[in-house]
Amino acid sequence: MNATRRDFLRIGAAGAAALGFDLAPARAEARALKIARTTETRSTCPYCSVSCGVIVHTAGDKARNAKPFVVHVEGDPDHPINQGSLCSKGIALKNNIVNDRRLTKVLYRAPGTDKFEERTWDWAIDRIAHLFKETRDRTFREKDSQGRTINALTSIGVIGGCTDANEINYLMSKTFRAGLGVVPIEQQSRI
Amino acid sequence: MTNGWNDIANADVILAMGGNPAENHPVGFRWVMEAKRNRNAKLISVDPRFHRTAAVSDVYVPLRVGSDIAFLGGLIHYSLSKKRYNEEYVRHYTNAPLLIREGYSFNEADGVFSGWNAETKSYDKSSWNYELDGQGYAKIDEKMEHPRSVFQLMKHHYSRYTPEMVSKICGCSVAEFEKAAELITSTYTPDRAGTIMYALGWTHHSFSVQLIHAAAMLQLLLGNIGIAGGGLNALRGHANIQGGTDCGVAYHNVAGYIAMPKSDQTSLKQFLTAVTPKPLRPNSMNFWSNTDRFFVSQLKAYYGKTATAANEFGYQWHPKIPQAGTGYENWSWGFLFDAMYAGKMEGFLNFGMNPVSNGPNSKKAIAALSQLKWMVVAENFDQETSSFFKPEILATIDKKPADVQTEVFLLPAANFAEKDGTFTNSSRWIQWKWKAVDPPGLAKPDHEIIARLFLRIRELYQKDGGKFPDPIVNLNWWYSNPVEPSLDEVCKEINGWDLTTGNQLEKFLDCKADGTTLSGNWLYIGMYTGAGNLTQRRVNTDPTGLGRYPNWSFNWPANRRIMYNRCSADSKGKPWDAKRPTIAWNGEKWTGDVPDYKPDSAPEQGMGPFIMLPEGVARFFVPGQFVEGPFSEHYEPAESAVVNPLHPKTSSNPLVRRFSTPHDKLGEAKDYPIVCTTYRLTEHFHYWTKNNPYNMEIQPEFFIEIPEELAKDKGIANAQMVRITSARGSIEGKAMVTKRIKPLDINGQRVYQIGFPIHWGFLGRGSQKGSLANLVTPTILDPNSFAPEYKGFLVRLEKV
Amino acid sequence: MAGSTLELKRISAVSTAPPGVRETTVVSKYIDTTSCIGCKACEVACQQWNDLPPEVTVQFGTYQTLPDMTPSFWNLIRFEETEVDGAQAWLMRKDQCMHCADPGCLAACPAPSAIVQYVNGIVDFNQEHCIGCGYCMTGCPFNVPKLNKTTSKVYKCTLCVDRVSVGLEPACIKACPTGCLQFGSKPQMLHLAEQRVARLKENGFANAMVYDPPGVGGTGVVTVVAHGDRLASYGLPRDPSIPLAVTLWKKPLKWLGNLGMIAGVVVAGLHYLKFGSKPEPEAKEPEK
Amino acid sequence: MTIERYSFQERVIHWTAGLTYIYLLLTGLAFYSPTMWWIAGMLGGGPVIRYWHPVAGLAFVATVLWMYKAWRRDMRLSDLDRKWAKGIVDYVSHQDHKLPPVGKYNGGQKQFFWVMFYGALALLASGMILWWTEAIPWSLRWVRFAAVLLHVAAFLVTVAGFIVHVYMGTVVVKGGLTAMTSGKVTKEWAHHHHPLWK
Repeated sequence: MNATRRDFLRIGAAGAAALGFDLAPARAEARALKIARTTETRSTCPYCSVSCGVIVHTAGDKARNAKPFVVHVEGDPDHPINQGSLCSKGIALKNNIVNDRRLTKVLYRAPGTDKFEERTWDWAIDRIAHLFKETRDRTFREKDSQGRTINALTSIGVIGGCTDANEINYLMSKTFRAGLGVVPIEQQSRI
Repeated sequence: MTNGWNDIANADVILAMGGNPAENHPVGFRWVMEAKRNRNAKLISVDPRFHRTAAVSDVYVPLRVGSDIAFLGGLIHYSLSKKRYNEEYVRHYTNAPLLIREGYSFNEADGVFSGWNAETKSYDKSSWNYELDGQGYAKIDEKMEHPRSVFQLMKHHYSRYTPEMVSKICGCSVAEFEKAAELITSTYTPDRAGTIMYALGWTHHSFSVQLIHAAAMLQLLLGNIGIAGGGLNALRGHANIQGGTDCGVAYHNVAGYIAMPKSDQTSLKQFLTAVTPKPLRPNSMNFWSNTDRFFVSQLKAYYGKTATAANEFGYQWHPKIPQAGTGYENWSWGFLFDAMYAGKMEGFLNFGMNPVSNGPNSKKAIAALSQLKWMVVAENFDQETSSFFKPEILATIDKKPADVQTEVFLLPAANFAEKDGTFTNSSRWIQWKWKAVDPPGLAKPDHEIIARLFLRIRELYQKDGGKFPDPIVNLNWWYSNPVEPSLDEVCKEINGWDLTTGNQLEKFLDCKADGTTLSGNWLYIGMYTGAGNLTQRRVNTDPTGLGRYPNWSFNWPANRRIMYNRCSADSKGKPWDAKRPTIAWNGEKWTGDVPDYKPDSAPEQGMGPFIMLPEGVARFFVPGQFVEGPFSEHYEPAESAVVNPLHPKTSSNPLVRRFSTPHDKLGEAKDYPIVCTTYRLTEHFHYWTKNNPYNMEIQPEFFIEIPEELAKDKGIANAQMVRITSARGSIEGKAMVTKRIKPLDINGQRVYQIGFPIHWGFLGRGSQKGSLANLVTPTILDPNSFAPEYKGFLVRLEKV
Repeated sequence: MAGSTLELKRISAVSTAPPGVRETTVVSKYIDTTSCIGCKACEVACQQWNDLPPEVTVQFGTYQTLPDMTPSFWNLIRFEETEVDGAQAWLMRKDQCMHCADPGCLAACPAPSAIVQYVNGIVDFNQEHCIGCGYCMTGCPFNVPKLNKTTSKVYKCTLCVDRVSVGLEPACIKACPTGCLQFGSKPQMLHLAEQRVARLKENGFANAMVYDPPGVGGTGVVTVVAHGDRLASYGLPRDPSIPLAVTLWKKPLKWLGNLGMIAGVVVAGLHYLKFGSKPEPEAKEPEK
Repeated sequence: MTIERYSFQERVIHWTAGLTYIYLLLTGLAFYSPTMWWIAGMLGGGPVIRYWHPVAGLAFVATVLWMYKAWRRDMRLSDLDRKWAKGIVDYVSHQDHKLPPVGKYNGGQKQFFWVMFYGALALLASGMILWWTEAIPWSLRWVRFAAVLLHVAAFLVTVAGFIVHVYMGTVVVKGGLTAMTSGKVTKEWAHHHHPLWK
């Protein structure tokens, strides 16, 4: 017993040297850089009007068989305003793109019901077009009370665009105002 | 912004008022910190709350919500009475020396300007104008000594805004005011530059336009407009709110800030005559004299080949705002929802907006939506407006889904990263972004939704006919892929081209009034020229070291980085500050930034530096454009805890626009004694990020900030549930008892202020609980801009 | 940069010499609390870069996200509302691993290789070798490491060793809007800090100071504070060092114990050799 | 002729205590000093021994508590024990006849009992704190520090007792080991070592 204990200690004392340590795994295995081979796309943060440059990193090298998905979003260091930095919203932009709450289906709520039902794009566009035309044809104001031509549609309102591209804002006013005659067109800047 | 984000780094004094840039524009705020770090610039924060901006400010002054004009008026008075203004600047670049008609006055006791009709509650503004000479030019007294010179009138008008009066109205101490005033007005010397950063803290008032007018007056007195490190900088909210405004997404104007045609402008000629100003000084460039070129080119963009001189380029196809009484119908946001509430609207298309949450008076908005026959919402996430028919939301107006017959279409839309196109930021940079990924599932980009819908409607009109199909069938839909127009092509069209040569337009005056050019928005001419799509430029060199980045994207107007930059040089054309030149006259032409001026007009010619104004000079006195007066005057918010100490008879803005539905009740101080304001947090963006896990993590729940003293009075502990009630409704949330809002002494009366952030509601991640800020805010509108008064309304507070 | 065996300067619970022979630039973060606006971009940048799951949080009467860091929340801005000389103040400081030159966590760690320090100064946890004992939580003078109960591993800021090792700046630093966070070599950061403190003093902050506590050999985070006389308001210990208990245990107690145990056995052996077993009573005849 | 010195239950408890203590000792040594870390490898690796060490600790303390319940009366130190303790040099040098006669347990055994009892309590208290370090708020971090020191100190004290105990029980006093395995001792043994044991 005595011998055993002594052996025990001897092994212990010699342990570090005898058994040694495999130092290779002692490296804190720095995770491989997750954006090492991602595709970088320059974009602009959609939140406030500072318009920080952001880089959207997507998986895949644009090969046809790879469906890009967003791996990471961070600031564009070349951008003169943010120079790589972002705020707590901008740096969380991946949340905005990849989010289980994103709408992915066309939804329709029938009058008097309390929930949405799924529909197809074709059905929805067709239905909205008919409703639009029906409302427009019935309520269009070709003349004002004094008989002057106004060609105005005030029974349909159009709002939006504060986070849409200029081109889309322009198309909105072109289509709805110049084309369809809508007067009540408003956006966020008013409020 | 007159200047830009990077330019703030050139400032010596930064006044952050009516905004909390550190909170809401943290990355833009980096340039404030750069100025502080590199130039030892001083940041002054004036706000009811000691907020994130105040936390890093050099001077903080508390004030009562809605007393900003009094504070600014005090600064104007301070500047004038202590002769701390740039006299040469004021004489040459403003209307200070111009003479005003006899008959103009301000009734100090009643708080109204001349021309007030107490019965109709309206102004006859004829006296608010210049005294004209025989040629139709405003008379001038270069010495600015004439009692009817704008300078003298202004001096007199603001003589009431003494530091003591400021203290009485705002609640700050005289010492606090004077400390700030000393620093702010220190920029009147040519070697110092001061900027003002403001945002919704100024625009969300029933006197918002006059508030910004007062700030502009101050900056003009100090010679801070047009110079590097100066300016009056609206920080703006959304990514493309600037672009949306530029592109005409507002009922009252079309793209490029050209007024909407009105019903009495029955011909194109009549319209152009009405909207084109005449010069008011002989040396005025009056750039708006080119309105005909801009508007005709826009009509050509809309109607293409079918727009000809013979049919007034389709002018009659374009809608006009109908007349209503002596004015015109108002279809701005508040009126639009009021009309909807009254059942005057049937259909509603909504691209990425959430009026139930972000408009004022949510209950009224919900009630209004339930009057609709149909509504279309294109969105990234389901939200309070698209789901307004859900029982928990309708419960706020005591209705049930069965009561509401609105058909709702909720269309899945692509987000920013899933489409390309340009955003215009508050520096007015038009920047292209590239599509990174496909939208999820069946989501489509808005332009495809708009195009498909339009093409289907057009098809129906072509097939079945219908009411006035002309503009629909004639709309210039030239895009290579009609169902999903390439945004590059649209970008080209907005810039426009010469129809005879096919070349892209290079500069403003390339567009013509004879129908030979096409341009969707004259303001954006130059962004897509023969050199290509300049919004995609990514050259980030800064040759001057002043943060101009002239070859980064495209800066409207004309790639000009600082607006009104003629004022950056003295009357001889020499920069006020040689270290921070913006433009300078080299004997032949103006060099430096793109001049906001005729490029070869020598200083001796004395052309007015404000080329967009018919006077050619900036306006202290606004000759009739604003409805409640030519000078800004302090009025109380529509719901105010105190009576205006200046003129109790006219306490609040006499021309404020309000409505009369049961949802539009206003409260009185005896029932609702606490002043309340709403604001935003840096951790969230509006009502979108409540869908984001990380943003919800760092700011999870709705809360109400309550001063310690008030919490003590009411026995409220930190993080306890409390309820706030206004005349419109009530909401509950956790109390955040804080030292950062202090009770104020207003004219001898103790006033408590509380506030809460927006950002939560009914739908989203985590605990939403229906804590929708706008359930309590009123639909009170500024009479010029029709912006709602979200800030400075009355509530009462109780423990739950 | 960091990441290779040849750059290991210290390894927890290994008594042999570490193999780091390379000499690379010692890196450091710089935090200027006087230009921090508490925007929390660094908090989210950290979460998002490291793909950490969001914590379930509640509003507890402050702007601060959580009372403290957690195993999946490594970067926390601390907010303190206070008054300094009668003036309102709202102090904010980004809190995270300080990457001490003399790390208490590493000293206290009993698991070989679970905590390493690279020659560039980064102190990193290697969860593969972590046994979840929590000694690092006791050893750290800044209350940084946090134990995940499910995985039984301790986590903290890695100074983005994956980014730094390929030449990128840490995620938090890059995100910082105001530039109150900077990254570079330690001398560069100290220089910045000294300049900033000089500016602050010029602006009337007599107690402005650089926080780089010598008690832990200096930190890989150089902090500038305006009110050096009230470090507690920033959540900073005045004079941090490796806790005495850890030092006592790891140095004298360990060797005393080792010696004692060896001595005990040796003495027993010597005793046996000298005295042998106790004499036993003579065996009696079994009783009838 | 043999008599029962330890019942079956007592033997089970003793050996449970002994084995758990040995496990605790081995794993503890691994935590205690890097030079002993190889034990961790032999016993399943760091995370495994980190998991079982406190569990074994609870088992050990449970047995100690049982022993306390069962033996505390026998272990009460008396004047006799104090007198005995004064003759410890004689005991060590095997001149037992110079010592006053002892009962079922001599003063040394009793003191070992109390060392292990209080040691176990200290190890339990400090061990619980170390087990749940994160539950000790930062403001009370001195408790963590105290626990570290207490655990190490109590470990060292008990280990000293343990070495003596094992040495005495197996080598020095012949029959001690069998007493704890079979539970029986001869009358002579009992009379010789514990004359006053009734």
